[in-house]
Amino acid sequence: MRRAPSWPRHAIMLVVSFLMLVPFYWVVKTSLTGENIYAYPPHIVPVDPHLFHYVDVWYLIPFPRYLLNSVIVTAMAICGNLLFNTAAGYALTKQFPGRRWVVLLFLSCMLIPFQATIIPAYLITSWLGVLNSYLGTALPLLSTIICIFIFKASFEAVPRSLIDAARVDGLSEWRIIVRIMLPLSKSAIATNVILTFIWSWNAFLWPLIVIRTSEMQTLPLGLARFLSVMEDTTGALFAFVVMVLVPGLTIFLMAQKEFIRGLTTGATKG
Amino acid sequence: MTSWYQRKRTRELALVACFLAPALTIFFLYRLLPLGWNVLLSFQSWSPLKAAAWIGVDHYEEMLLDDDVFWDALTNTLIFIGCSPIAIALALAIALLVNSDLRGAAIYRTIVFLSYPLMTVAVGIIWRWLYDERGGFFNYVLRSSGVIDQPVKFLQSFDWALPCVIAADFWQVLGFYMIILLTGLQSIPQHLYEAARVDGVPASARFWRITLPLLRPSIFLCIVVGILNSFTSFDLVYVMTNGGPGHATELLITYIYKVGFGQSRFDYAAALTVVQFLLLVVLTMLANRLAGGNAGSLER
Amino acid sequence: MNWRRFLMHRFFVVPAAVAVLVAGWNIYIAFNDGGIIEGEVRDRAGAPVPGATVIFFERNFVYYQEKQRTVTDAHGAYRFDGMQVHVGQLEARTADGRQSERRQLRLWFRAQNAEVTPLIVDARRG
Amino acid sequence: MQRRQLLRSAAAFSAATVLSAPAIAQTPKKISFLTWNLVHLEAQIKGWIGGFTASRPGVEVEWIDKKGPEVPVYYATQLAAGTPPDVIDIQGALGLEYAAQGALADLTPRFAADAAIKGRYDQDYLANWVFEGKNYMVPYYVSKTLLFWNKTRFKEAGLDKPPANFDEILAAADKIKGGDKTGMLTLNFDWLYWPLMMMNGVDLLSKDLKTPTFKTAKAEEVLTRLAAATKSGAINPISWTGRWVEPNEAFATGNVGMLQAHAPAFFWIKGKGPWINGDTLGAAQMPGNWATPNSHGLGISKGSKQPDLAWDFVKYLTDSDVAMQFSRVASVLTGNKTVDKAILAKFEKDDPLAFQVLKTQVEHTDKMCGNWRLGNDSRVKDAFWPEFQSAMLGRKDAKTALADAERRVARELKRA
Repeated sequence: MRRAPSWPRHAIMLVVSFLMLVPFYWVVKTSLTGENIYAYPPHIVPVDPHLFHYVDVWYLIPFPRYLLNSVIVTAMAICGNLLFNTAAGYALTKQFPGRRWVVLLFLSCMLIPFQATIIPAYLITSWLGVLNSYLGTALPLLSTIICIFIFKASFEAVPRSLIDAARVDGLSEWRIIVRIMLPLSKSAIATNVILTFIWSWNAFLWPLIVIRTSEMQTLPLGLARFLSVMEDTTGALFAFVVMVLVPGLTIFLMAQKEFIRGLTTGATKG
Repeated sequence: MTSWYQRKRTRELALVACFLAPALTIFFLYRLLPLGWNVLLSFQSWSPLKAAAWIGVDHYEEMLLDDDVFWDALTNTLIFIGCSPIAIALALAIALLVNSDLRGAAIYRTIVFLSYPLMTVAVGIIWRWLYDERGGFFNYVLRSSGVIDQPVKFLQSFDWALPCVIAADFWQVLGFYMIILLTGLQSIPQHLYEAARVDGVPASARFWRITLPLLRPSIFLCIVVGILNSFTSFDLVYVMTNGGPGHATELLITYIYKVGFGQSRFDYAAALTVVQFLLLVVLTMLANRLAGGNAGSLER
Repeated sequence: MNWRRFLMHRFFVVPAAVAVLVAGWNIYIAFNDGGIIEGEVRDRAGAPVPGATVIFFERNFVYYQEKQRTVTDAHGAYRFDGMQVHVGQLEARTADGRQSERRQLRLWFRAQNAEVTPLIVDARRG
Repeated sequence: MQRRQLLRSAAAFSAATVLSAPAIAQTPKKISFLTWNLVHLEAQIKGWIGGFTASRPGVEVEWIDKKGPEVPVYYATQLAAGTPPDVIDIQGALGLEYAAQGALADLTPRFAADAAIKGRYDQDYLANWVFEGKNYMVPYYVSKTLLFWNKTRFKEAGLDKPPANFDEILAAADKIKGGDKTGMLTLNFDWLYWPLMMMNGVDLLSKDLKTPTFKTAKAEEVLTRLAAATKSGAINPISWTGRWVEPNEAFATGNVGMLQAHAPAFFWIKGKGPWINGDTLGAAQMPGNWATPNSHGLGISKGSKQPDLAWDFVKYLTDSDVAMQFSRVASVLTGNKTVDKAILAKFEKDDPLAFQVLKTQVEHTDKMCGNWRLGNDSRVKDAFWPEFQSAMLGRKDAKTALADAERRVARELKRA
């Protein structure tokens, strides 16, 4: 059967890619020229572009310090996620009374909007005594429900025979997970790492509340410096947006292959 | 015999409990307790400095009878969630295109996913400029191509504002939906298609009878993310229109934020939170029934 | 996973490349951050202008504020040092009222040594 | 199982809040200072704090800065946790709301004990933060609305002086409009548009702040004329839909005849509009000299552990030499009479146009409007503004808009 002509698909995909890339192009262009984005007519080609807005961002806010804080908080969130989600995912593959209730509990927890729970969450964090600290910032991000279900499905995809054989050899539960389960669900791990990275790297409201001193602030909190009432910082603002985006993008581009396979075993094999 | 079985059973239960414990504590501390706090508070009148006084269902009464902004916010949130199937359909179309043996499919996939790691506040700033009446990109393209002569007031008009905010949200979340659906597509065994093709089943029938049913779990995951999106896009609405013009783009979540922190009425905001939570639970159950009754693959 | 495959794996190559770049850049900075800004003042004909005052303006939110002043030597050259800035403006003024246009100065990092192209002083009132 | 768990968790939680001792160990002499979006003055603020702690051994001042919209979120959370910042910099009527909630300490006894301090400030600006007869805040930096008029646009339309009454405003705006040009623009947040109503004798509430008094025939006529002017393009619709960036940007392009805004808008626009100088831009009072204040005040939280030290810090920040440095670097008026006189003299010499603008901020301070001393100002504002906006954008006619607004404002006042 003749293969369907590929040019219409290419055409559609080019239009879609154009629509997706226009805002990006504008961000990068404005970060290079810093012109008044409300002037009419907007210039399609950048007018005398220069990279000095990126230098401004480096000095307007203590960028290295904020970057370090963001990296530490995100690293803690990722480790917490991997640990807690694998354990919870593995537990859900077991049959136990009340298992349906636990799953419903997880599903309903997903539906509680974080913006509406800031005050109790702050009270709890101050009661735990981890205010204004990396742990306090990372605590609510230590586990995400979608990732628990992704791990659960990828553990269920592992053939029973392998697990029984390992149990016969006398491996303990924890060693079974590490030796057999995890190597086979490498893609679920990649998925979890990327999603957690994006969600904790871009977290804005929770760090705003829990962090008091400016040395402990994470990158997104630096945004306020570029929305100042006094001066025109359009160029620096968009340079800042690009600099916050780049780490998330590189992580995704590097782990893209595993990321796709992760969702494969996760969402459908169940 | 039974004691050995009992001992094995209790050991296994103990193991399950300690494996579930860390994740459950996080959710208990940061999701359930706050929800409990909100439910308790929604029946009281309290402000950070006044003692709490029990007032029963006054807040809910005020909300349902007196507060017309609540009804605006409720309808806007329902429209917002109601539109997510359109985004899912769009993402499915793109996933189908990218999934086929098209050269360079990986590049298209990366481009479409590019927008997801962007900060939502940044997306709000960019799209507020794109829709700008004077120097905005859409107006520039429309005016220079002669489609219109007067610039269109996208974010300032009462009927255009919400669709524009929804479109901006689509732009960011489309990539994530596409990735979920794409992986669902890639795991459908190929031999099903070969068999159907051999029997001369037309492409459209193959789609309706093979692809869609087997994609149901991924679609359910997208619907759940779509429901979650109604409050994760708080930053987007807050930066783009702050609920304006009037209350045309007021979502429940932005109204809760305004009532709670703008007007310092935490008790009324707690009542709104409880109502929103119940709405989302009902919608998820509906989506669950729609996607085959067993919450797709999530809860097998 | 033998060592060679690990070294070639992108999860190692990309971070290593970034680390090398950052280290190289910092070494370059270490050698070039004396904060020296020097240049010359010339008249329209290109001859050096000794004794002209050169003013360095520092950015202060909405406009530029004068930060430091120096005078050019016999060869019309001037030199600021210890300048902990990454952005500013330079302007030369002569005793008899001639003035140069205000040159925008943009550096790649704070206190980078900069060689500024000559400031042309002519009769035009700034 | 889930319901039982919910109740158990709620009970456990209320116990937790009761014994939630603040986790931040309070060293004996430490106060915290929360500012509203002054992050760009970091070096200067750290310098002033250094000056304060140097002369007072064993004292520490922790500085926290948040962007405008995030200050209420941060302050409310700290209040709920029982650890409010000691000294806070709050904008306009929000200070009165915190006073009404009992979050701020009453400063009247401190003024009584130290009459010279009260004498420092401009009494009309100070009176903005009097709630139920008690002083709650002192001015930190002050401003009120004025009328910027684009002299080039006025000359083109054959006019040479700013309008003297409401009719002249609409007439001038009508002459200037055309093509890309519009006649008038106004900011709309925090009641800044209210002088347009006040000059027609329309006030929101009665003197005792109990009953709405804006549903009159005159108000209906004013709203209808404003709506018609917006429809015809005499009034730029951004006045009713923009917030801070959009209206200022539009005026900075140079093709808007008039802008009603407060002094900080001038410095923002000056950076964006190269056309602005003494001959192209004029600054004048609105007709009838009416103006809505939009000032920042310093208050002390009632929950502060060191109220006297906090008061000492407030006095230090608003005395002449620190206030002088602050007004010079941020080009603002501080409400401190001696400092404002000196800064005006400096501007008169250095920047005559800025002097013109800032001079209006200290004239006719007795004709302030739009500053009702309401405990629930933001709720009254959220009740009135959407109706007014609908009338301006032509979604409702003036009569129904005013009727709906009166119903909702009356309900908010009843509920206070």
